[in-house]
Amino acid sequence: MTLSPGGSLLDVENLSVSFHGAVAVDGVSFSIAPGECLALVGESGSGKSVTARALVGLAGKGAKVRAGRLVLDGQDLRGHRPRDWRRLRGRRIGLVLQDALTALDPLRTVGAEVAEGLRAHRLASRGEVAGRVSELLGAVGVPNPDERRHQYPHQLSGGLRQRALIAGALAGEPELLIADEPTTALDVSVQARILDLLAERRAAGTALLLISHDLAVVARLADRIAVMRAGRIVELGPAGEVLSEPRHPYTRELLAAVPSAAPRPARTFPGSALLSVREVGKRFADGTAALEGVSLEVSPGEILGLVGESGSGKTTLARVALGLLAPDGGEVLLDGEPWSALTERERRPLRHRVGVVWQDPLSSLDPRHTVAKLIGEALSTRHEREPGEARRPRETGEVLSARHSRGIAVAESLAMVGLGPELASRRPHQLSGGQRQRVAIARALAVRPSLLICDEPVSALDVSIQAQVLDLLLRLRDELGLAMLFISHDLAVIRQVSDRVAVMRAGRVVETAHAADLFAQPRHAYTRALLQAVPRVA
Amino acid sequence: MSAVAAEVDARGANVVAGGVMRAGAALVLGLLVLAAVWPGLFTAYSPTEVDPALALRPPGGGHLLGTDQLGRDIWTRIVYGTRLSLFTGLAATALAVAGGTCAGLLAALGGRAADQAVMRTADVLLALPGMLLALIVITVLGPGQGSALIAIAVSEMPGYARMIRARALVVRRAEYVDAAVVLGLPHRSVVARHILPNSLSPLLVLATLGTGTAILAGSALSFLGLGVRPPQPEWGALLAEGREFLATAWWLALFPGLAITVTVVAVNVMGRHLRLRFEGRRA
Amino acid sequence: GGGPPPATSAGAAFSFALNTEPSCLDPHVSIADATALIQRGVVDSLVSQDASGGLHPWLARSWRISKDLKEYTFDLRTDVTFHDGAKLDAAAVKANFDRVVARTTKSQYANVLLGPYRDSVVVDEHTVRVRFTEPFQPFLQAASTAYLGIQSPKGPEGPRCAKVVGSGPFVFGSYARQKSVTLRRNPSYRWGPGAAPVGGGPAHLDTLTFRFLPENATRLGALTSGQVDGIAAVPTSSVAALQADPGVRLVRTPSQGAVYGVYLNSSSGVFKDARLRAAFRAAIDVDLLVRTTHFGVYERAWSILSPTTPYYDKSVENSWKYDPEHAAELLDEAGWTARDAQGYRTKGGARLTVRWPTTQAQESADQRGILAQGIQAAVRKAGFELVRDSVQNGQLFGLVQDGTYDLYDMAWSRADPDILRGFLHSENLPMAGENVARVDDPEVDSWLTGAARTGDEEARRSAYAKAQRWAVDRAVVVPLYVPVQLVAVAKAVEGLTSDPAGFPRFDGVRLPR
Amino acid sequence: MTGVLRLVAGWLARAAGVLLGAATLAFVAMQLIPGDPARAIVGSAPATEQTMAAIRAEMGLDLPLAEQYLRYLARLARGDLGRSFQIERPVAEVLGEQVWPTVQLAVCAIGLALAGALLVAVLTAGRRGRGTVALAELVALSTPTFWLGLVLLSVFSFRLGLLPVGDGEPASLVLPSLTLAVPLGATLTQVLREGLEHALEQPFVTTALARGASGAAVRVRHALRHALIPMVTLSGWLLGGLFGGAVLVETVFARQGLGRVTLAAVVGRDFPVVIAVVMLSALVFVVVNTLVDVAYLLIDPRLRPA
Ligand SMILES: Nc1ncnc2c1ncn2[C@@H]1O[C@H](COP(=O)(O)OP(=O)(O)OP(=O)(O)O)[C@@H](O)[C@H]1O
Ligand SMILES: Nc1ncnc2c1ncn2[C@@H]1O[C@H](COP(=O)(O)OP(=O)(O)OP(=O)(O)O)[C@@H](O)[C@H]1O
Ligand SMILES: [Mg+2]
Ligand SMILES: [Mg+2]
Repeated sequence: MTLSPGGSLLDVENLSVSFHGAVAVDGVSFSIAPGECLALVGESGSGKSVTARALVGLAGKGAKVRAGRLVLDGQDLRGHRPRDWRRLRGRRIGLVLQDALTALDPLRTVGAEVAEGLRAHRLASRGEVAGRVSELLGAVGVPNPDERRHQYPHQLSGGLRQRALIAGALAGEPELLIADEPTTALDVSVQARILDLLAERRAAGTALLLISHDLAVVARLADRIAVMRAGRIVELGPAGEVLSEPRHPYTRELLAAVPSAAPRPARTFPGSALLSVREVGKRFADGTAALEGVSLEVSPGEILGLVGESGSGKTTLARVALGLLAPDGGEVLLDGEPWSALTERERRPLRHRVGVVWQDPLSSLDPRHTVAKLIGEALSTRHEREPGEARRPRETGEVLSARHSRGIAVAESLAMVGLGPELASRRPHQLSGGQRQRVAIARALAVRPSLLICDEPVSALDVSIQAQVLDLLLRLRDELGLAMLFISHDLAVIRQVSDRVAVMRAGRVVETAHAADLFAQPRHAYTRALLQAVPRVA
Repeated sequence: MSAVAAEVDARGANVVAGGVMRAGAALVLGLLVLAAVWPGLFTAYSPTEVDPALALRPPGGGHLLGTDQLGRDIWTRIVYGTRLSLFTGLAATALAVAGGTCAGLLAALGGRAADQAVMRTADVLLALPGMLLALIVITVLGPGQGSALIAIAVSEMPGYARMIRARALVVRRAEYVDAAVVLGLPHRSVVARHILPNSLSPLLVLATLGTGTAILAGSALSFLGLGVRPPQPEWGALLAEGREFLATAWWLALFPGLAITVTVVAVNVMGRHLRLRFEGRRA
Repeated sequence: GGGPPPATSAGAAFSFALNTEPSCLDPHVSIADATALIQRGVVDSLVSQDASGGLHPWLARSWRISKDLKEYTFDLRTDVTFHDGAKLDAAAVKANFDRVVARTTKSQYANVLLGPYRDSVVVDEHTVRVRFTEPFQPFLQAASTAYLGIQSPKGPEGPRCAKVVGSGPFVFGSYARQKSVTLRRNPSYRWGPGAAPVGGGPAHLDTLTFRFLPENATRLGALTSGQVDGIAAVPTSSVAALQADPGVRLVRTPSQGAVYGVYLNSSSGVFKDARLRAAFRAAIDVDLLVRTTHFGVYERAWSILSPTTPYYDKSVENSWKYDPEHAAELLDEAGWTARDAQGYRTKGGARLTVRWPTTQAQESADQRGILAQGIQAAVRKAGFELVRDSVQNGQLFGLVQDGTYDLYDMAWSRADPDILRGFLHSENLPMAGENVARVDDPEVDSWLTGAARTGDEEARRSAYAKAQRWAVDRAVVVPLYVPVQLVAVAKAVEGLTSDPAGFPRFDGVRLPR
Repeated sequence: MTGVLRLVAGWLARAAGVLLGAATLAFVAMQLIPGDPARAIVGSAPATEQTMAAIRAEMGLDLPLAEQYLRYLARLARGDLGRSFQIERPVAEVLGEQVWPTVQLAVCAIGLALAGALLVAVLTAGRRGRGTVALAELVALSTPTFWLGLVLLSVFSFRLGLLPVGDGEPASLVLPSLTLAVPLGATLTQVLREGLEHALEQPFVTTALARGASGAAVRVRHALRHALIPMVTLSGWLLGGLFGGAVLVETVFARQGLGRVTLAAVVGRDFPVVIAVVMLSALVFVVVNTLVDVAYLLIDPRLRPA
């Protein structure tokens, strides 16, 4: 499996890591040449981060690390003592941890964090440190580095924090930089800038181990790609080959999951709008104007995609449309009738017409209840509405005891989202991410809504599961004739599902168009910028 | 293959120790509950029967832990005291949790005015040391077991109220609560099924630890002569009686003190365990 | 007359630990024993009393008592100077007694000692006449106590209750609450009572410090580790240990006055019935209980008066005894025949419950709480439910005034049998005095009034004997033990004496170096 | 700058609120006491109905409740705490004498507890054997203060005669402050260590290690600051614990101090003293809490006003 190009910087053979007997990394072998970029991709939990951390001796508490060969530039790292590791870290191998939000100490200035590597390896005298830090920050594209270095992480945007983190890793001028999911938490546009920065470093001769779960992200940068699954590397080869002629079925699956299908054919939806949002404004108590004069319409059976960068007001709009948040101005109509203007008491009998699916399935399911109870609760509101129908299973028409019929109804709901009845007795934390989101969808559908509002329903999920859930939603749309307001920051996802797309920025809808038109001829400058930043496979 | 780095897992070692400790704590608590319910199971003597002829026997012989000044068996008095000490701790905590929950939910869900009223009151109560609050309550109600119980409950209540409120505010904004609202569930079922249980469960874990504190507080009040009254064999009261004899009959003050310590340690071990488990699951 | 000043060791400092701290240090105001104990060295009295009850001149060189016992005329010494420089004269004495009875003084005890006080008359510069509205025999003895000690007419500066200016061998120095009171030697003292050990001259000690150490263990530890030279209120449980300690000497002085006993409310509740009172008393094995709780240090008591009090009636001894069968008979006879599930006797469905309210302070003193628990257990066997509620001082007083109690315990030291008047005379029902047994019997009243109005020894003896006998026959009291003032001092301490009430006196104390 | 002003204004408002609340609480408590307040003032002394009426008039007990309340607040605002019923002296004086010994005790105890906690926590956080240390701490904080005091007293003072009892000499401060410090220190150690261990598991620590920082540097430069936050948060609790401990320790060791004065006042229902202690505690709380807020700002830049 291993390709061994001449003169490699790092050679790993048969690396295994286990935690209390649980194997996280299982016999991984690869090598990296100077100035090369090796990408490590794979689904969540496949062992990417553990592999990366094992390379600097920080595999984690309780980790047992074994390797047949672990050589950095001719030096065997096996048997390194803590002091040896310390000398190597930051100086020869730099590591950028997965989450820039928590990887910087919130109580220390950015400057102090970046300087840590300089101090630890005595690379700058006391007087030189400040200058070097500014230089480093400038080099990774932080504007005004002399001011920024006195700031604390919370005063920096996500992109700047990620840059500061990279600056800290580069302080010791390591030959190898390991970047663990450097762009996951970021907007597409910021993502692109970070990837550019890494490309620069590689061009300057730094070898790069780039880790991501997203094939599209690594496609831009990687010379070679290693695909990991369940602790093993299932495929390793030059980037072009892996992307165009994947050999392993898992790689093919990963590639297939990357949403690239053409936008849906334009359909027209006659009749009056199901949901109309009219000139809605919302300002929060702290003065944030989250929504300003937003207008949208969703027709029955239509999927309206809503995109926009983080903080543009998408979730706020969803909450207003759901009647969870009262707008300051404008109004929301449901089927031509007042909706946002109603009191909660008046709205309650109508609530079954609108369902919701949130981003994080775990936090949208009460952790204390079983699946059966969660769905049963939703069913119960329907039973109150349609008492006769509920007791009668579809096939037989026979009237059953309440409890029995409830069990059957729950099983039916689960079946609709492709889950077996055996899950009914589990609690949310006993389910996988995909299963959880399916349960959340089943619950939303149990009340038979005509409109489903989905706020980033797939962004917490792995690519492969993402595709399954999207398929499910589309199928349900076709079967049940659901209308959807579909929110995502991921243009590829939006493109795959939407009939029409609305683009939000800073609380305003800047453009609304049919999906095909929007992706072919974006009119608004912001939309164009968004589209350009999207990473693409090959 | 050779080991590159093998870090010793301190946590693993702890888990073993934790298991042993937990088993010990569970055993102690089990015995305590048994002693509280059927004290007769552990001793043949009466806790209040006086026999001056047997006064101040040292430990050993027929009297495992010796006898007190009126010839009462110390072991028996401690066994019978279990009920009083545990009862004070549990009842005071239950009272504090119940009151704190009502106040906290009122503050979190009852609108601005209720929130202000409840929280400002809680602020004032939290500003005063628990012991001082307890003493004020006793100034009002006079000494006695009932007042000691209420005094401890009052001094712990504001803390619980504040916790419940904070938690309820978080839970109220949780997506699963929004989801329940969107389903069209009536307000009271949203509160009863989702907000209350999820706000309460972390509190119940903390209440276990609170019970330990309450037992200590109860025995302190008895020691000061403000709580359970002799001849009731409450542990703090036994200690108060025994301290006269520190120099001459050490067993009078030693064993009740040990009983308190062992009980509170056991309660704390269990409480911590529950907390770890709870927080572990949430994380 | 003053003797020659004895040689004193320079810088001699003596510290003595007390178990209680009085809330007020002014003996005119306070009722506390500790106040009298501390101020005995600071204030002098008109007369002094010796251990056998004899009365001697002190600030008064001599006195005359009118036939009707209503007027006492004192001839004062002319050479006495208060610590603030004021001279002792008749006006000063008058000012003192007037102050005691003034409402603003809020006297708790000294006014009671003055009884039916009418006024004082300045006869001449050094002659004062104290007049009463009724014959009042106990006055001289009362005048010998520190409570009626003569303070400077100028009075102290600063807060009341904190400092006292007298003419005694010690000058009030400083006071730190919850910590200590310090007295200094009065070098110009010449007018001590003739009987006093120093022969009337100044004290030996330079400073005398009273420390307040309420915890028994702490107080004992302070003595055995040498941090203080002496302690009061040695707990009976430690007597044996202290006796074995070669560095310590134990001084025991039986108190005069009323013994420690439980009084039964004979005017309401179940104890209105004399049979129930007798049954209650017979159910208690006082001998065994006192021996156990006090390790044989205290003697059991038979009468209200302690054996060393003048006119103690020895014939009451062994006139009653522990007899559970007799108790049962009496209870059956009185109709309390049934028993309930807990084993308490009942009559007509009502349980035989008696209430004995107490305060925390009362209970923690001198093992009284333990003793009460012993009584509780003993009478339980006879079928009484004895309920001890812990109440606060004010409440207790309210209960006593309203008569809503069945039992009340106390002891009272005073070296005069007139104390019986307080306990048994109807004019002293709790509103005004300490007749907590609520005895209201004209015959008893006449004995006690008569005794107070006559100077005739025999008449007094027989009247007091009858009263003591009556109290025992009617079982209005269960006398428990005879309190003993237990003081322990370091072996080296010499010259410690005690006053008739049993309290230590320090004017003769010497610390040989 | 306005941010800072707003912050200070907030502190002052909170202080005023807590003090007013404490005063009101004390007033309400006084009204709740069953029976006649005049009776309680007289205490155990015999008194006629006239005396009682005079006292009522003197104390304003015969006025309407609202007026009593306002007068009471006005008196407190003037700093007039009234006279103790029991001791018949101005309350301010009575408390004034007792503050210093309690402060001495508290300062020594906190010092001991903090020093011990810092030492033990930093040395044991995340290391082997901390299970045993943790058990010892658990036992320490589960031990009743009064019992610990008695045991120490009987061993060191009585048996071994090493340390004096009562107060006066500085040496007599050793055992009481130790008694008070043991449970306090044990709790602080646990909180501190938990904070340290939590901080040591944070990604920023891994980042620091990945830059080549040493273990000790990480402990001191990163983790300790984070661990201080929960400690500082605890100071309110610490204060409460100190007071409760002082009541018991002063009783057991027969020391002068506020704790014992309070206890005596409670037993004797000496309201003016109880009220004064309540106000004093509230004041101390307010001051300490403001200091805590300042400490937060120093430790955590995220909380600083923009
Ligand atoms: N400190 C640890 N203790 C125990 N198990 C661990 C530890 N760190 C990681 N694991 C386990 O090792 C496996 C691999 O984890 P790793 O973090 O490498 O996944 P990943 O591929 O980086 O996933 P993601 O894309 O979610 O970051 C997972 O099952 C994880 O639960
Ligand atoms: N409860 C709130 N109080 C104050 N400001 C809020 C609140 N909720 C949201 N905001 C602010 O309103 C703006 C819009 O937030 P919103 O959550 O709608 O964004 P979003 O488009 O959903 O972003 P994301 O993609 O990150 O989910 C943001 O600036 C946010 O900080
Ligand atoms: Mg990872
Ligand atoms: Mg959002």
